[in-house]
Amino acid sequence: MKYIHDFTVTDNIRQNHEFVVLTLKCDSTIPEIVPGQFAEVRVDNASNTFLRRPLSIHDVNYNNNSLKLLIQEVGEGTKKLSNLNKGDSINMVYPLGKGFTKPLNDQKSLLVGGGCGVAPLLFLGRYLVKNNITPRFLIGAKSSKDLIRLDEYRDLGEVMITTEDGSEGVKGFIIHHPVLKTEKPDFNIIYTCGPDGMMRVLSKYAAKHNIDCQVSLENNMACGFGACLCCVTPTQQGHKCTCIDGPVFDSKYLKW
Amino acid sequence: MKYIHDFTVTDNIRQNHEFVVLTLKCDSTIPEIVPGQFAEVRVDNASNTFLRRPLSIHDVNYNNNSLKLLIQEVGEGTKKLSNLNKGDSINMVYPLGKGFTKPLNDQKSLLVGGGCGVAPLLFLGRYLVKNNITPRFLIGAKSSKDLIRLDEYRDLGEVMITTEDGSEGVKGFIIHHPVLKTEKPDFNIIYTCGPDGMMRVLSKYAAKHNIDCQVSLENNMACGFGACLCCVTPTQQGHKCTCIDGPVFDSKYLKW
Amino acid sequence: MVDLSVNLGNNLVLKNPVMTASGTYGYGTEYADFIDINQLGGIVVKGTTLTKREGNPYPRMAETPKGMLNAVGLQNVGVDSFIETIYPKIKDFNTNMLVNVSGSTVEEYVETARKINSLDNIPGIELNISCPNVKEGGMAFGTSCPSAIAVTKAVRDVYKKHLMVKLSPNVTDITEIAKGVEGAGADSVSLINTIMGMAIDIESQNPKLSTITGGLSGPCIKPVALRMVWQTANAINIPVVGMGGISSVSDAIEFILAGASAIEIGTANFIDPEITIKVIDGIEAYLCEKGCKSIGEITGALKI
Amino acid sequence: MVDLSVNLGNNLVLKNPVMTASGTYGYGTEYADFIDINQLGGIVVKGTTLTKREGNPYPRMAETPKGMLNAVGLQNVGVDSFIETIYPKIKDFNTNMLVNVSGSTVEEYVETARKINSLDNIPGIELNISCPNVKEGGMAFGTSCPSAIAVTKAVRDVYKKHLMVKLSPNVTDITEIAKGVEGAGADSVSLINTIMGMAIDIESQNPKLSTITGGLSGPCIKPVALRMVWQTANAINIPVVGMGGISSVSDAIEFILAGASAIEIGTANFIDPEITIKVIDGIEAYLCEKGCKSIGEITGALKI
Ligand SMILES: Cc1cc2nc3c(=O)[nH]c(=O)nc-3n(C[C@H](O)[C@H](O)[C@H](O)COP(=O)(O)OP(=O)(O)OC[C@H]3O[C@@H](n4cnc5c(N)ncnc54)[C@H](O)[C@@H]3O)c2cc1C
Ligand SMILES: Cc1cc2nc3c(=O)[nH]c(=O)nc-3n(C[C@H](O)[C@H](O)[C@H](O)COP(=O)(O)OP(=O)(O)OC[C@H]3O[C@@H](n4cnc5c(N)ncnc54)[C@H](O)[C@@H]3O)c2cc1C
Ligand SMILES: Cc1cc2nc3c(=O)[nH]c(=O)nc-3n(C[C@H](O)[C@H](O)[C@H](O)COP(=O)(O)O)c2cc1C
Ligand SMILES: Cc1cc2nc3c(=O)[nH]c(=O)nc-3n(C[C@H](O)[C@H](O)[C@H](O)COP(=O)(O)O)c2cc1C
Ligand code: FES
Ligand code: FES
Repeated sequence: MKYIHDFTVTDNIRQNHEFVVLTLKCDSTIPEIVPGQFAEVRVDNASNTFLRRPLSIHDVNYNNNSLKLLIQEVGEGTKKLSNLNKGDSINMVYPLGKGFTKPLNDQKSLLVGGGCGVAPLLFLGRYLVKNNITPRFLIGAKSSKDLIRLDEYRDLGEVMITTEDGSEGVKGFIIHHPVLKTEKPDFNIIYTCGPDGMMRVLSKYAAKHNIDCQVSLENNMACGFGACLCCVTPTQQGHKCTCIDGPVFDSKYLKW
Repeated sequence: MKYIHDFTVTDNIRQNHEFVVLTLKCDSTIPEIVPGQFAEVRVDNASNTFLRRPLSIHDVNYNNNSLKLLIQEVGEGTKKLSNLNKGDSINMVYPLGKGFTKPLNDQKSLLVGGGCGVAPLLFLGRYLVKNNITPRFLIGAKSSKDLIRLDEYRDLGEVMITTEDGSEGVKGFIIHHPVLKTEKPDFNIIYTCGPDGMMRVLSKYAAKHNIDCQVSLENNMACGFGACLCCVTPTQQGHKCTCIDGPVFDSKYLKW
Repeated sequence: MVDLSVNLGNNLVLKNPVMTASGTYGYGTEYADFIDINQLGGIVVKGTTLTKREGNPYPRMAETPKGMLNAVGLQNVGVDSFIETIYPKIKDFNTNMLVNVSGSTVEEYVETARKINSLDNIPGIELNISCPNVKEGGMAFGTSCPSAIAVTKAVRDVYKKHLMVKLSPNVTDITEIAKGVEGAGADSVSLINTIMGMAIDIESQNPKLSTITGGLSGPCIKPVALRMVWQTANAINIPVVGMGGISSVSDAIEFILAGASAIEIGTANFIDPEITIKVIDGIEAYLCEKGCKSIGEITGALKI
Repeated sequence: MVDLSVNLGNNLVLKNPVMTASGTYGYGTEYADFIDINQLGGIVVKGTTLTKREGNPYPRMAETPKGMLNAVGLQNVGVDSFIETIYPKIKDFNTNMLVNVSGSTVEEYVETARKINSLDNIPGIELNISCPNVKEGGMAFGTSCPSAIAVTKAVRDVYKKHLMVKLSPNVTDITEIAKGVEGAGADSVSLINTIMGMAIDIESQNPKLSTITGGLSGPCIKPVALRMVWQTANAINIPVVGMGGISSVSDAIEFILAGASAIEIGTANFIDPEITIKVIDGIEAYLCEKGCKSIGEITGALKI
């Protein structure tokens, strides 16, 4: 069941020059949300946006009907949202899409994120912990200043890092990290969200080592709930909507 | 000379359910402004406005480069503007148009306003006082709750009132006020701004008694400075732009 | 109580004038979590073709000032699958389910229409001769009068229920096409389909759509759509269904005043999935306020 | 330093590709308080006709989503008054002053063009065969290929300087008209003029414009304009001047990538009277960033 709810901003914490975390509280009861699902957020008081903006659920607290969004400022929509203040109202259609699926009990997971793609991985991490699976994170960034909320992730499990300039962790891209260089991976499922290029590389890696890989796509969307067919991605079964058949797909299913 | 200046809101005082007075301060030196001139105000952070909004200069303080706007909330543009807070920024193209012209020294004036049309009359009143002419005001409204800032006007001269429901002053429309009922008017120039109907009645009255009447029109505008020819009014000399040939016209000149 | 019902002729009666536009409302079910879709005057489902279509490659949409471009390109399961798998799920909705029919040859249109003619609970089709997003046709039929007439006539021969023809705005004179399809036997016309547009990403210097050009929809096209509806309503004698950018009660009433017997809401559903219900309620409130007893009193009531 | 200059042919050389659109820039002087108008590539002055015109009655404009409708109707002093009273004031501006020429008969166009041909400091005219706001003609010339050709040919015979023909978007196929006027001797084409639209005040139930319909301009029409510029640039061999909704640097670059040799800015000037200068500076910055030495390197450089 999808809902249209008004939320109130209870907190807006700036992470760095381009990221904020919004905490939002709902008067209604928030429904159960699966990690990887997203919301279509209305952007109010903006001169140059028209459609809603898709944003992953970053964290959920069912006890007080609140959730968090991790927002990267890229254009007018995300800039407006990241400048909301405590007390401001925000309207969301949610929860949308198919989220990550739970690993088998004996599977070892690696959660790989880059850019705003780290957003759904926190919620996913919590979910894995709740299911007695310890997540390991591999996070890639341009530079150390782009790494945010590491403590939150570390609370859940090991955090490995690559930076393009080598200012923290391993220098290079995610694929250069030693954890992906071993003969035989010591995990058997990858969850990933981030730049297309990164996810394609991981999906090839997973195919080569014959392990599972769930990727979360960020295709442009108009509706977010399957009504417009704008957000398709080519799959083994033809065009599928990223918004309802995804955003999380088994990488083997995609025609990459 | 016209300018494009950024102003900062230093005060926003709500007058009643539909009127506010904004005080704006400019970092640059504000140019000399004639009463009746207006500004084209940019509306920021609005989803449904496109053009600037024309608003009269309500009051000016050259000493601290500040001025006031009296805004009636009618649509999205004026609603946005009237919800600006202290510290917010506002961009104006100003001063625009031809204002009221000074009466001859021996002329006695009557300043007649209704609705947001009272806005330019305060600044005009001050200007007359400075020129040693005591203004008298006749202000019309639906009801007493629509009468605003009367003290400001009373500081400058006598204030007469009509209300449609009789809740203050004379019951009826402006034209029903005794001051306009005498055989021979005890003033020889009318300055008026307000609803079209009101101004047409006054203009007829002035013609009948052979006195001067300056009316300030509120035609829809796209540019405000003579570039688009959208704001015309028919005059004895054909179509004239309200924004540069007006907004203040001698009523005899108009084809009403 | 105000009578909101509209009779579009040939057994198509809407409980109110608010329908949803093809390609923006899936098969209706996509909105069932948000509103009671049975309250709608009608739902025009996805563009349907004789055989399954994968549609155009991604990217298929771009945001524009107060609007969007799309280049979906009629992705759909094909009419047989529609009849087998989708029709059973939607046939018992208590609203008019119309099928938007597309094709690249007259024969395709005819064959698809013939198959749909057999479905008891589909009271009409919207003949899409105006899709700008497929190479082989669609819009080509809607931008030339002779071909618009030809395809309408051919479909009319096999399709006995309500035949609504959806017109393209990408023409010099829409009334000419409207008169043509009226003469060819259409029961009503609907307009406008999207206006052909384009957008470029200046960083990559690529078009934003895989197909370079696409169809513009949303509030930005409303003034153009309203003008065409007004022109068309004054030119023909069959009902006009108006659409193009409707996203508020006031927009809907503008179209009705201009002469639309009913309206369709498209893109606005993406931003407010409840908009249709708000518009239905708002039209009723407007009629009450104006002291009207039925919607017909304001249809084409523009004072000129 | 980047070379921003553009040669549109027949002695019309712009110092940069940014001009202003007719009817939105008065005679240039209206903007002189805000910017140094000599920095512009060109200024196209108000639509000018053989005899004085009062234009349409008020109301002449209505705001629409990200745009506006206008129905000015070519109010102007007439070509003789223009020559006598206005030309002397504008002839020494250090930019290209083009006159937008309108008419309701071929003879009127020809006569007006002939008179302007004699003005030394007017390097060209923009032949407006696309004004939707006058009953007697204008747009009628621009929506039929034979009449577009006829008026262009007739004017070409008497007008020896740069002849730019301004095309109407209210057509099924703009490239057909573009090819026609190219063949008839135009030196360049400019597009688009406004799209015919309409708006209604639902309270009074009156049209918002005295003329019922009017011309739509502003960002809302940009996707349509861009598409038409791209189509036209690919169809003809004379330069294309693009316009329609340009209100940012990025908009301007989209048009240039689509194939416009130069651009005109219209409605956006009302909201930001300094926009032209910002666009000129922004184009230069973009070229620097992309490592281009001249504007020509990105003209029509869309990657498809
Ligand atoms: C399922 C999903 C989950 C997402 N989760 C997050 C998240 O948790 N945090 C976060 O910061 N970002 C997330 N994104 C990306 C985010 O939606 C875009 O950054 C945002 O829409 C850009 O809007 P804008 O107005 O700031 O930028 P603009 O560039 O002005 O946007 C213009 C248009 O392009 C679309 N668009 C631009 N970039 C993207 C993109 N990467 N993905 C989809 N549409 C795009 C916009 O929606 C809009 O229609 C997610 C995207 C998807 C599809
Ligand atoms: C010279 C001049 C001086 C004015 N001075 C004042 C003033 O001091 N205080 C004040 O409250 N109002 C004043 N007005 C009226 C004010 O401009 C309008 O109320 C305002 O533009 C409405 O905008 P909106 O977005 O709130 O309403 P909308 O109804 O949403 O506006 C839609 C469109 O109509 C135009 N419009 C609507 N009403 C008017 C109107 N009455 N006059 C001109 N354009 C209109 C808007 O500019 C806009 O383009 C003045 C108008 C003019 C022409
Ligand atoms: C994503 C999308 C897909 C569409 N698909 C179709 C279609 O399959 N058949 C059709 O006739 N019109 C289609 N249209 C056009 C709409 O039905 C409608 O005519 C147009 O969008 C204008 O209305 P609007 O501005 O309210 O959206 C589509 C529009 C959009 C935005
Ligand atoms: C108020 C107004 C008046 C116009 N007058 C003319 C005119 O006289 N002649 C002409 O060719 N185009 C005229 N136009 C059209 C513009 O020159 C331009 O083609 C159109 O507005 C699209 O560009 P824009 O969206 O940048 O404004 C006018 C446009 C507006 C808004
Ligand atoms: S965004 Fe509309 S179907 Fe996916
Ligand atoms: S508003 Fe543009 S000329 Fe007056």
